[in-house]
Amino acid sequence: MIIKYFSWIREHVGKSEEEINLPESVITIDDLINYLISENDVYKIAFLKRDLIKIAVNKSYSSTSTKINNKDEIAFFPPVTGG
Amino acid sequence: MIIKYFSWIREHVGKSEEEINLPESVITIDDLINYLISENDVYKIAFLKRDLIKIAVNKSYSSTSTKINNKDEIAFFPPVTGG
Amino acid sequence: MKKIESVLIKIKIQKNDFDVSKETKQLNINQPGAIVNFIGIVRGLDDKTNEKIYSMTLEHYPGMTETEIETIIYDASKRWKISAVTVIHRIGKLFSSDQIVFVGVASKHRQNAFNACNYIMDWLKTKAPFWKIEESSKEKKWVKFNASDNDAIKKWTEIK
Amino acid sequence: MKKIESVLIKIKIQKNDFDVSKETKQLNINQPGAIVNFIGIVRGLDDKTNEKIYSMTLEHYPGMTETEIETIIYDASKRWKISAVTVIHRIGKLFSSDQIVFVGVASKHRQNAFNACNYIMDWLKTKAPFWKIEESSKEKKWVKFNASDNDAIKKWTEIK
Repeated sequence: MIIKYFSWIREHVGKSEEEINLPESVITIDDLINYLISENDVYKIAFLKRDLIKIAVNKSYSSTSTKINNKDEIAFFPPVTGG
Repeated sequence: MIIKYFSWIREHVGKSEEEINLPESVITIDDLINYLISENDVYKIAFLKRDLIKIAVNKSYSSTSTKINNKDEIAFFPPVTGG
Repeated sequence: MKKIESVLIKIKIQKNDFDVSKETKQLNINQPGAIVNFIGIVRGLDDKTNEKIYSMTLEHYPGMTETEIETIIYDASKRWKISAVTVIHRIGKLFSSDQIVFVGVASKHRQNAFNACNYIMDWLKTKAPFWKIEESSKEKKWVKFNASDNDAIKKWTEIK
Repeated sequence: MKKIESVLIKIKIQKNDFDVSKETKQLNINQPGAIVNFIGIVRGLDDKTNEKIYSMTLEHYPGMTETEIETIIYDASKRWKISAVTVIHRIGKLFSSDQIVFVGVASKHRQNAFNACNYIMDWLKTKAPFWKIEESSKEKKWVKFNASDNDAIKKWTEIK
């Protein structure tokens, strides 16, 4: 699975993209966030304002309850500020 | 008094502008229209759709009851169609 | 550009075409944030009869036109905070696809620019003394006032 | 330009500046009658702190940005009859007074062009994945989402 990070989330995680192998226990986006946080403290800081963070699965807006699989492209980013 | 005509009113009257000496009996725009019609038949045709015609006195929208004097510039024109 | 209260205003009635980029750049002063442009285009078909229009010719009432447009801009500036407005209206002979009118509004916030531009255009359509004659292959005819333009201004008495 | 249903669509995410005249001319096809452009300008002062901003840098999510904007244009075309839409959004480093975003809409009737342009801009502000970092003399900071942009989209659920 490819995970992308943008804006200040990217800066906290320290990379814009990474590839991970999804553990079987991870079913939803929520599970994925919990898994990442358990792996490394940088995610704890990145996901501190968890309610604020926007999620995309395969470049479409999704929610924390969205089910994911190893072929998906996941992205985490703050509310958008373009225009 | 200068009177200006625009669009199809100008075409009916046959001129874009004329100078007349206001008779004493003419107090309002309504009087002026009646006076013009009494003078020449071209005005009868020009002012046939009288309710439709817009009036300006000294370049400001006015109504048929507006009082006028010999120093005013009067304009008669159809509803506008710019833009 | 002329200044009315705090709004920079430019009004031009001209035969020549206008350059939308140049006008946009001129509105981009004092940190506007948002610029909204309206550009009216000459249509090649009559809206009702679908008849092909070869050309149109516009006349106006010099002096009154400018005053009316200035009043409209002034009224818009009382309703929305705007920083600059440009209105250019062409006269004379125009052909299908020609640019005929430009209304550009600059503001700090986009909704003010959208509303003021829309408002100025609606009122220009019902108040500014311009008249169009349309030339098709068959005839020349004066364009009739469009009743929908009177409906358009109604929204400004409802929304604030 | 790409065509979705009967609407010609152009979406560009680019570092380079855009030319408003050129974009307007490209929208002037199939007898539109009306073209409405929105141009966003980089402001040199922070809206809340009034602090001077030296520059800003924009990043986005390639692929998702284009899809989101296309969806917004598609939704707009279901609500209003429009003939062509161009959206250009710049990325990279921009300075005060630079043009940042262009939304142009062509339609036969002006109210449709005004509404669709306004709608696309409002939704772009809340949905298109762009992020700005502002650089002042003191610091670099990520721009916070503006709550008023969430309020802006509410009007589209009220007016039809």
